[in-house]
Amino acid sequence: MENNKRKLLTVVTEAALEATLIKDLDRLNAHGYTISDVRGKGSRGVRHADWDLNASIRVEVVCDAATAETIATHLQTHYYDNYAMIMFTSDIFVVRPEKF
Amino acid sequence: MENNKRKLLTVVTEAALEATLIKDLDRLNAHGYTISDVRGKGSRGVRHADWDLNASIRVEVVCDAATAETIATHLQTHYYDNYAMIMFTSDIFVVRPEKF
Amino acid sequence: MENNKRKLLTVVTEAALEATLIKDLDRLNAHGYTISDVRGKGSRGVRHADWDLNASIRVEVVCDAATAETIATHLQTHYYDNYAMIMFTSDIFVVRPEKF
Amino acid sequence: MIDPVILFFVLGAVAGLLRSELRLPAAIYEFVTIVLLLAIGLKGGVELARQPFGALAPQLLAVVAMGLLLPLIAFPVLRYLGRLPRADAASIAAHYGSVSVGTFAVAVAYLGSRQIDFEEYMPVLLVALEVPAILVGIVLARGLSRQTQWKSVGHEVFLGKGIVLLLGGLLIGWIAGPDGLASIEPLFVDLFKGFLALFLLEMGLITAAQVGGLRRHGPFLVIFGIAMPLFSALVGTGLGLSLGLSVGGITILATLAASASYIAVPAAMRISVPEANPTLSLAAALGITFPFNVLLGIPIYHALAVWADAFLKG
Amino acid sequence: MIDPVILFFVLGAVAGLLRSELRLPAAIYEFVTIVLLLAIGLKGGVELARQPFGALAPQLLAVVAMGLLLPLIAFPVLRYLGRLPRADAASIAAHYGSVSVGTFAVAVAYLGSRQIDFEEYMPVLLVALEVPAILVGIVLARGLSRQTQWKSVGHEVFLGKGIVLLLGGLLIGWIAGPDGLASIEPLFVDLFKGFLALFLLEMGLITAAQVGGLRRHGPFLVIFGIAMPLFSALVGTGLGLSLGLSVGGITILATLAASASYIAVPAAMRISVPEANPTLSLAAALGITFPFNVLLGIPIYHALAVWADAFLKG
Amino acid sequence: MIDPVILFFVLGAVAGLLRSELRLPAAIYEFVTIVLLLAIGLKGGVELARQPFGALAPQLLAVVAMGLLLPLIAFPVLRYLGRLPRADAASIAAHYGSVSVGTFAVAVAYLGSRQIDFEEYMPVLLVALEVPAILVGIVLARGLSRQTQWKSVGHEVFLGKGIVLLLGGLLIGWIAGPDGLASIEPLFVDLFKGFLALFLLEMGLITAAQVGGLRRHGPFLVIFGIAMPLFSALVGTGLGLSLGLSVGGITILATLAASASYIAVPAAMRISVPEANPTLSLAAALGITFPFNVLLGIPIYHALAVWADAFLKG
Ligand SMILES: Nc1ncnc2c1ncn2[C@@H]1O[C@H](COP(=O)(O)O)[C@@H](O)[C@H]1O
Ligand SMILES: Nc1ncnc2c1ncn2[C@@H]1O[C@H](COP(=O)(O)O)[C@@H](O)[C@H]1O
Ligand SMILES: Nc1ncnc2c1ncn2[C@@H]1O[C@H](COP(=O)(O)O)[C@@H](O)[C@H]1O
Ligand code: NA
Ligand code: NA
Ligand code: NA
Repeated sequence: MENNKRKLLTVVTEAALEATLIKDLDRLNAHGYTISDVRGKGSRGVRHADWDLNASIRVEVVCDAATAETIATHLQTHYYDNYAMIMFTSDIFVVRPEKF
Repeated sequence: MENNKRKLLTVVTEAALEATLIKDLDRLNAHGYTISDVRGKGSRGVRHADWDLNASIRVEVVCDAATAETIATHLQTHYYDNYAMIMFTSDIFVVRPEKF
Repeated sequence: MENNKRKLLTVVTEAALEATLIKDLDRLNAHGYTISDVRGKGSRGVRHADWDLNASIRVEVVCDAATAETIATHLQTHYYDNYAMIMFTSDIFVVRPEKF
Repeated sequence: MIDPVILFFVLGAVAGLLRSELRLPAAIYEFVTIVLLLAIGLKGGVELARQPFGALAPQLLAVVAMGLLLPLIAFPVLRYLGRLPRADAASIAAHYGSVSVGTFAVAVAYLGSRQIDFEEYMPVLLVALEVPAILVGIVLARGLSRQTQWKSVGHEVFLGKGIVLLLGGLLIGWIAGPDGLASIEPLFVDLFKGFLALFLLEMGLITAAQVGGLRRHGPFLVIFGIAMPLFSALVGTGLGLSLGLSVGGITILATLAASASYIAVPAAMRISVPEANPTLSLAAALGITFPFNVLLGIPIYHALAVWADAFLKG
Repeated sequence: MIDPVILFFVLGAVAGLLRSELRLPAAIYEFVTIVLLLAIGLKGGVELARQPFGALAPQLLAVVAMGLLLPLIAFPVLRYLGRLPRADAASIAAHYGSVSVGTFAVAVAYLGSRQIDFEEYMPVLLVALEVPAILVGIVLARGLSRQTQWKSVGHEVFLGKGIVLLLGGLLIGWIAGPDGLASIEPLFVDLFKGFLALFLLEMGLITAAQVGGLRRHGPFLVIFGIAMPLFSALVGTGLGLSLGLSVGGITILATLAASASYIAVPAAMRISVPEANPTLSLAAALGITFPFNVLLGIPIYHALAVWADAFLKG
Repeated sequence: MIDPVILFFVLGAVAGLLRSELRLPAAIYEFVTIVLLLAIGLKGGVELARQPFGALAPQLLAVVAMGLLLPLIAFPVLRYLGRLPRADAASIAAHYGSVSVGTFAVAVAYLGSRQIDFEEYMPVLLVALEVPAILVGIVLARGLSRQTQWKSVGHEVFLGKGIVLLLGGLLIGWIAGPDGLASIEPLFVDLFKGFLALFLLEMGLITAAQVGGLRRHGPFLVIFGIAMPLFSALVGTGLGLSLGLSVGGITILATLAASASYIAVPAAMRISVPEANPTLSLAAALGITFPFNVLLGIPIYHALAVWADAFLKG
């Protein structure tokens, strides 16, 4: 059962980054991603999605630990300083591990 | 504290399946579910929700390990071949475990 | 690597509580939160978001174990009896732990 | 001749009962509601501009008194005849003491298509009737307890979407006057009945979804949901007569009295009296009273107004 | 003179191909669709009220027969000429046997701006044509297997948004009649072409997104997506002639035959024949046939109708 | 006489400051924006069809030059007087060099309700003014660095929603001409001011939300947010005079110069100059300059145009 263990990488950030992140994920070998619209608050203040620039997204990627590490490092280096962004990983068990 | 351990089963799939899945979940003894609208990309290509057939949902079910197993197996058997779908479980700790 | 372990507290409840919960979270020292619109079913019946009073939200808070405990207890005491609400925590690993 | 907007309500209700997948997106329902609320306010405001505001004071006071009275009558009925828990009885009483903007709009359309005039300041009375019953409901549930956070209740009640748009529309109409509004009439006047049709389509769908709640909570709610508006309409008719309103005005006031809130009050009760079960009040207000008023009540209240007016004059 | 609504389609397609970020929110696309469906139904219903319903029976039967026939012709072509898997051939055949409401609306706008009359009960034929091909498609994919859950298929098909709104509109128009509808005309008549323009803008964007699917699935689909509507239009023209329709009516019937569904059928196939690849049918129906019909097909079918009508009479 | 659309802005701002729960759904705000952008484009396009396009070339060049010049003037003021970091100064300069479509629409409504004509090709100048300042802003922030991904900047800038809809509308209006557009006028002409009212209601709410940003970033932004548009309006007036525009045209050009972008530029800066703090530029552009222009600026610019025109002729 251990070979179906993967990482779920979750990123909450500005909607303005969506297109850029999608390109990054493709390049960094994520096999897929899931995006949803969210709102929230963090160190950069309230982002209540009342209009475009104030909207946030949650991006989730299921992948192995190494890919999660690569992506997290890339995002941290490129976007953490200038964008509202948080990131975390958790352990999950996938069905059909060959997909991820 | 161990008796409040449960599983969170997460399914990302086509919005067209929503009504069908709800019926399945009721039958398979899920005590509840939470659904949200998402978009994404996977092995079956980009699903960017610009219209009905291209929309995706995330279905989450909190339940015990056995129920999660049953549901996952059922979905895998019935829908994995013909629908865009991924599925994974994670460990969670619930408040008021008697509900799940 | 252990010092970047945190808790993700997830609450699914009625949209009518959003403003109240945000005030509670601020007071209980959550450094941030993320909210998304969801629909679902539980012990209090189907909530399919077709109109305001029937809408649900998912609130997620990344924080340390003690804060998660405090928030969970507060919500359980104040809202569990009278509102549709479920709550659970899971273990996550955060990037930039000093933020949470 | 049946008004087509009523047929849209029936279409929605039938589609809902047959479990069709038809659904108006939440954003569109909200859009339609916003335009209707603004349109009602604007129209009332234009009329207000034509007459001294002070002349309205007695009407306003009388109507607020009615808004305080009706929930006080409903409460003991619900509590002792219906054997409902205190919080539920208080909450339902508040719903029936307040008003439904959708029902008001249907009454306006009903009179409009029969070319029956009414006092155009009616939207002001609509606004005045929204709030008092909420306060009565909270006091009935809690007593005059210190615990109630009146400040946040006030915020919730007076700054809710409905009041802000109605009042805002009234003020804009009042300031801009009929000429000023000409340029925005295509949206707020010409489209009014089309938007009302879409609104009622969705209301039909929502109403159909309340049937489950009704089935669980028994026949008392069904009877209450029809008897209470009939009684309130009598009160409204009497008040309209004694205020010297026209037949149209009496009809509207009776409809306002008879209607039960399903926007402002449920939201306020959910926060202020959370132990009240919202399924009960919505099943009654939306599942019974709204369709009853829209399909049968308004013609009845109109007939009543005609009769009362003739009786008084004869 | 090119109709501006067509230019909105072109704008959407070009913006989509250039990967512009332009997008109509999903709720707005739904809103526009709902208004168009209701408007088409209402207009048809008003006309139905003017004539005995029974007189329509032969037309209805003939048109349903056409809806059963067309997928039966398309299926072997797709299966043997196109070498497509059985499920895919059946699903695509169902798409082409059914109809596209958007294409119908463009044809109505086309005739309208040329002041060409047509039998106003055409929306009834539109409704009648939506369903039969779906049933044929399921049987072609599955055989008359017991496993097919016909009850839930029926629910899906007859209670889908499209049918409910078209039929609902027809009934409301029929009951309310032209005078009754006057008050909602600003929304459902005056705004019809503006909403059609927005609808086609989004259709252009969606069409552009299908190009990827087409590139992957080769030239056969492109040829089929043009040849099949041309053939179906011939069938529709022939049927229109033999039913004695006017030139406008023949044009509409040919357009209905030629159009391929992209709302009702894809949704039904996804549930009933899930092993069919939806990318294939949508690439053909949306990527090829919809733009072909809208840009070239309708003028061709109109010319054909003029010619056929003259030929017959001459 | 105050235009009612301005009152909607005030209503939104007051509701926002009082923390009312009023909110236009995001999809509706987008819908309203799309219709306004298309409507402005269509109207300009129809007028373009009436005159040789070449005749516009000098105006276009002059206006692009102004779009390059204004941010170059604003930058040193922000950098040295305001002591802002380089990226912030560059970003804010870009906002003020570009234009606000909402402000343009209010100016059009202002002149319209006073029956003052203006050169109808103004929407072309609007489009021409959107982009240059963005490029200047990026260069000011980065220098002419190789690192800047000009290709993706260009994509972002030229294929953003605003430009595509304005240009698309222009082209459709130009091709279809006034007769062709008659059928879609109920949506794009008759509803224009109603939609503008809803748009300004939401703008009021958004503006109110910027007040926090202002409080944090001090009085310099407030002064800049009023002084800069006044200065730019002088430049725009001068340019309008020297191009021989009518009083209405000068008013519009001054308004364009004075307006600060809050759609296209913020989006482009967020991607191209991410280290610039968007709170600063939005607090200034939305929190100060937009309300200033809408409430006071436009009448001032109009008075200025009248005076300048009289002065020149006298
Ligand atoms: N402690 C937290 N828990 C949950 N979500 C958070 C937390 N902190 C930040 N977020 C989310 O991440 C976004 C960006 O965070 P920040 O960069 O800290 O402003 C916020 O708008 C929230 O949606
Ligand atoms: N590796 C992944 N990480 C996150 N989400 C994924 C991943 N793969 C697929 N998905 C989601 O699951 C949906 C169906 O996946 P698929 O069946 O692989 O096309 C996609 O549209 C995504 O929303
Ligand atoms: N077992 C469950 N799994 C996932 N979500 C649930 C579950 N039970 C309840 N929920 C969600 O929590 C909301 C409130 O639950 P309840 O208070 O049980 O009615 C529901 O409307 C669902 O969205
Ligand atoms: Na009442
Ligand atoms: Na067809
Ligand atoms: Na400017």
